Amino acid sequence: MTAEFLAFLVVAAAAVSGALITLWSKSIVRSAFGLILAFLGVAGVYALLGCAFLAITQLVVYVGGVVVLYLFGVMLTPPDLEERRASRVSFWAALGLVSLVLFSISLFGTRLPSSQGKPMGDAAGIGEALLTRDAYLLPFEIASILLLVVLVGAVHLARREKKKAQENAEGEEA
Amino acid sequence: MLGGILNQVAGGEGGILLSLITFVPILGMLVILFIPKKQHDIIRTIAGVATGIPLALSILLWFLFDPSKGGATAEAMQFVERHAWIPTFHIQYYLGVDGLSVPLIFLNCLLLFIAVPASWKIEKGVKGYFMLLLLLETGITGCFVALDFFLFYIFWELMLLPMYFLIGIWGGPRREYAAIKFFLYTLAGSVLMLVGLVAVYLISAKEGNPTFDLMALAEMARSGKLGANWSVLGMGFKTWLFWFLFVAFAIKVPIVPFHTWLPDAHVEAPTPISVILAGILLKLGGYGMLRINFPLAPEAFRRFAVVLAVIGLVSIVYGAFVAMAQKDFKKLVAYSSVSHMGYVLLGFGSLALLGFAGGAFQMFAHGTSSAMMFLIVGVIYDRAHHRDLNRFGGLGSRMPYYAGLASVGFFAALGLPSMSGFVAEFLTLIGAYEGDHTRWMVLIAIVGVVITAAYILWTIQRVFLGPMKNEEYKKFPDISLREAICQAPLGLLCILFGVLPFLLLDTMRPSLEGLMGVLGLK
Amino acid sequence: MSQLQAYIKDLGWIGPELVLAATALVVLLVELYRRGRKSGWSLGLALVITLAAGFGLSWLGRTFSAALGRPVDLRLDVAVLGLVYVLVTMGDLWFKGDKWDRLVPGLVVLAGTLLAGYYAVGLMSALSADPKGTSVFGLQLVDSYSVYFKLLALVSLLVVTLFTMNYRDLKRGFGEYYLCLVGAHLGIMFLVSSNHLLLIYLGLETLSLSSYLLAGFRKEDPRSAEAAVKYVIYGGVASAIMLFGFSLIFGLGGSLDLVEIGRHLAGTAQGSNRVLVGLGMACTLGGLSYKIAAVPFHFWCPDVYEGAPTPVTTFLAVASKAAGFAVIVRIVAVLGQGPGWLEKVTSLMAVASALSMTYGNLGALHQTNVKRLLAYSSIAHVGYILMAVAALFGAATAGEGGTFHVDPRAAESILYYLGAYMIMNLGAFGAVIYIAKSAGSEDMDDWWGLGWKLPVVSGVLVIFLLSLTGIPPTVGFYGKWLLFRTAIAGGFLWLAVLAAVNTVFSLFYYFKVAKVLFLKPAEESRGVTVRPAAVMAVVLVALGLLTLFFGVLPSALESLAGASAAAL
Amino acid sequence: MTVPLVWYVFLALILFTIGLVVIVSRHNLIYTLMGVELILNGANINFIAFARALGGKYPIAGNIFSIFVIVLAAAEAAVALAIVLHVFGHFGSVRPEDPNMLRE
Repeated sequence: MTAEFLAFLVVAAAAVSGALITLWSKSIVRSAFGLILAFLGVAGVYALLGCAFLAITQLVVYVGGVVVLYLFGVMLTPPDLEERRASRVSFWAALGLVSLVLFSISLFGTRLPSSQGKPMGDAAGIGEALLTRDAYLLPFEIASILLLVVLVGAVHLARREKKKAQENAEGEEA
Repeated sequence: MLGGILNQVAGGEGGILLSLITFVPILGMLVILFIPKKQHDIIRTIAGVATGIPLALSILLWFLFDPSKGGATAEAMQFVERHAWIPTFHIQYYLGVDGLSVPLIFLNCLLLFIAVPASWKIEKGVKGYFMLLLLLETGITGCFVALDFFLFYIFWELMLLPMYFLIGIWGGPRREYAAIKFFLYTLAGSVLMLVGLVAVYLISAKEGNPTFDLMALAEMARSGKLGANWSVLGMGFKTWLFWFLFVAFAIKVPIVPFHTWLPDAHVEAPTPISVILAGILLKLGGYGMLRINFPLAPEAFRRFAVVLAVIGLVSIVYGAFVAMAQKDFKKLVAYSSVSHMGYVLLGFGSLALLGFAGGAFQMFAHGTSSAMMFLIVGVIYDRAHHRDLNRFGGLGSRMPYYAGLASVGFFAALGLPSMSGFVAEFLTLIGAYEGDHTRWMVLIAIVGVVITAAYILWTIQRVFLGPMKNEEYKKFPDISLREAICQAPLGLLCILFGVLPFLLLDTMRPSLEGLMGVLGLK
Repeated sequence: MSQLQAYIKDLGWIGPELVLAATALVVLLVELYRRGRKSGWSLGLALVITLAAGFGLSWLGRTFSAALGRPVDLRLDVAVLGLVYVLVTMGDLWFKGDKWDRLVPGLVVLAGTLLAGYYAVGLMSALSADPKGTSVFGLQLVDSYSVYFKLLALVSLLVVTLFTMNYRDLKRGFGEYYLCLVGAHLGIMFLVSSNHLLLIYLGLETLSLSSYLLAGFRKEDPRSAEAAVKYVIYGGVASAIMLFGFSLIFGLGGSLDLVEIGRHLAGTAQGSNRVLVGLGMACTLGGLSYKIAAVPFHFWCPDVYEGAPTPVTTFLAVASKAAGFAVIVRIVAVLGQGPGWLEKVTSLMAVASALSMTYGNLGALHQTNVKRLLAYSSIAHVGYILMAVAALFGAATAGEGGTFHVDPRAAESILYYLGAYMIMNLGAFGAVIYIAKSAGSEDMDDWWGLGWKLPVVSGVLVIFLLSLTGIPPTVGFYGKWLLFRTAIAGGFLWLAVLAAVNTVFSLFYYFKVAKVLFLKPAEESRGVTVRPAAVMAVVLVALGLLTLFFGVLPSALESLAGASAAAL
Repeated sequence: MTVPLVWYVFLALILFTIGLVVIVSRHNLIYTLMGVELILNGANINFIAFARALGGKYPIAGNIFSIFVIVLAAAEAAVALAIVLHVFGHFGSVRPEDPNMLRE
């Protein structure tokens, strides 16, 4: 057992146990922290595969952004107290486990390409690919439009309607 | 000069007489579309013109038509118009007529023309009503002139919508139910026809000649090229095709057990629509069998002719018995239609020329007599506002002209000698007697004749004879000039073709003989 | 230098997309200017940027015609149209007031759409010589297949914009609304022309995210909020599942390019990794089926269609669904070409087809909310179209190398039906907007006798319903005819028969609407208080005439669909 | 000796399964979104692992695909949370069965 394999086991265990915490935990806050653990584990997997840039992106965007977003959402909504559904979770988890076992039997019988690839791209290579015509310039541009639309639309949804509130108040006064 | 124009429009290559007959009503519809909806009289007048022109043209068509050419094959078709329409599927705009369709086109134009004055009293949604009526005429005429299966199907479906609304909006109290029932039954039949349509096309494509040309398809069917070696679920393709198409048309005829939409539709429809429904729409079923169903599957037709005859027989007797039990005047007439249309099927099932002639004659004769009967019911309904036979009586003395005209219609339906109904039933029964497998059926059919006579005479007695049951009815005015004008031509035709049946038979016989050839009979 | 030239040339091929993107930006700018009304410098900024957009457009026209080479020279046309575009935008900057707030962004979008449509038509005619077209940026396929769908999307955008301008229930946030709408259509246009997993994912997400926002756009209405949340939750799950499928297909197919993936996967049906490949295919097709609301991925559909603002529903039912089909057909064509996979993929589609049409029709039977009824009807129509997708390979016979090829006639029937579906559904939803506004309700029970009060719109609605049922002479009939033919020729007779039975059923609920409108006299109807703008009726009548026109002379649309299908 | 590809795919499959189980078993909109993120992470592991195995131009492609997935996931989460909070304002709940104005 090499050091790399050991490292893989550690990060994979982190990812899986984080996911399981998300699944089983009774409090939604704890689930969110489980999710952080899972994301950290996945970031570790990226690092193990030689994708340092991706691992850092994962840390920054997911852990820094998405999960914080969730935590905000959790804080803004009252605690969901109905957690008497443990039996249902167990049922689905059992079903998931069975299908996972079935799939993994065939998975380990599958002949996949060996994983002795070349070193993965570094930040410079990725940046160059993103901005080159024959590589990924177009997706980059599409994504920028997408983000613009999402930004404006989400602001519209999230913005408080001052006018409406005023109108309502006036209506009540009258 | 007139002759020159006539030749230009009608004759030979490039004539557009059939297109004119078919599409002038739609032009009328478009004109009405732009008339303000309050201008009732203008709208009615335009409708009259738009149905009058096709009537005049259809009379012209009958005169110009040359019966001696025979029928049912591509060569025998007259006034042919043929253009490519949807080239991907070899769909053509292909029109033509033979001796079978010409009288029915005339009948159709006549009934639609009569429907306009008969609808004069309608005050609700006049604009919509006449637009739908004109659309309906185009649909029906189109079915009679189309020689391309796809085109036929389009016209066939075109009739559905106007009929749905005409019954559903202008009908009686249960009109919604009746309208949707009519629509669903007919659409179910259409869908069967559609499946048959696709199948026929694919099969013809497999044979190397993809086409919807009914004449060419019939030719292929006759020479055994139309799916001879195909079987689906253990049954030959041709058998499937035959039954799919048969059910599609049988629903329209209608025959037992697909007849249940008919009484509902008739009872709820306004009078002019009942007239069209009974007078011409039902004939489309019979016509479709002769033009499409039998020629595309002649072997299956010959094999199952006896089944057809039995179904016809059941319709005759069942319809007559049920008619006898009716108290509602209109329902009685409706069931009498089921009974009378049974003769058509019995005639076809006999596989004899005379039987075919009888069936075809019956289509025309019933078209005039049943239309007249519905007009008769309409007259009395307008006055009494009910149709309960047991509450009438003695009207004959108060409304003598009405009684006179009515008895013409009734006697034609009854099959009194010297009336067209008699000729039709007589021919049918002789034909049935000629056919080996249908000989015994004549006995039962005669029972039907007797019951028919019974319920019609009983009806005459209940309505016109005896004491007046309701004092108010004494104030009823006699039939008005408008109503008389509607009924008189039909009555005249009943008598004319009863006394001089050869006028009609001469037009039809060569075509029927041609059809026998197509069907492989003698 | 040569890189730059190539870049500019590629830009020419995606002209319609660029115009739409420019339109989105202009709408945003105009909106920003209008929000801060009084400031002079922002007017100046808006003018400068709009002018720049106009010059950019005419420059685009030049590159565009350069890219196309001989067949069309659009330089002058595009310059003129660009000028009109600029004038519209600038002219509208001067008008003030609530009415103009509603109108202005719509007009800008209309102008942009027309311009983009002009580009797309030019592309279409340029591609008539070579339908396979070209690949730009190494990622996008500009072939006649994708341009056909782009045209559909642009027509939809045009009509939906017109509907929105007449949709009074939308009270504010027009700029944001149109930005999302244009963004969604932009997503569609990238989606339909992608031949690459990343582009498919990006296009789909652009479409989806904009759609989620659009569905919830009426903030004051809880039903709209509910629609949005259902849409985003189901949509998020579906796209994640699809992505997982992509990841497997990428790994086992050894490429991100669809054509190469198809080549790699063709021989794997017997290999040891067939289970994983199968899982990848199932996840991919399942996730995509969500977009077209095929059973069993339809749960969101009725709720979202009912709750979303009606113009948005129209968009979801028409353009969004067509885009979903565009990519599903492309992917099925790729995944199904392997000998062992063909039966699996097509039978999956056949089952989805049978379930969708039956479920949709049964669900529609007892609906009284017309939008909800149309939602179920659209599920049924998905079933009809999937029937042809199942028969996409026709009576498949293996070509060289044992792989199968798409039957162009089958693809043509799908494209034709999607065009037909678009025309009749745009019309139907538009008529619903019109009548619902007049009646003050989307519930059929409040519509009794209204047909007599609104004869024109109700009349054309009947035409659309006829077409949806599939009764001639309408475009829907001919479309259905093509689908039936495809199914029967492809060996799915049972599906065709099931579809025929379903057609009869569908008549019942479609005509429930017609019945409600006309079978009671006008006196018994609720009064008509509001009458939507006449332009709405004009649009509807035009769509009605199109429905009839393509019903009587289907060859016009058919040849276009056929030419486009040839690229597949 | 490095870790065989199959182990990465197995890990991805596990995350995918857990994500699905979270979605179907926890009836809470935020949980559903978390499940979605788990699936996306599983997909990303696949992309990277396969890309490394395939070699050639794919390492870069896999990286870029994953970056886009992360970016879009963040955008989607933002939109979804905006909508969920918006719904919470209307219905006072984050369970998916609670907003039920739209009829069955």
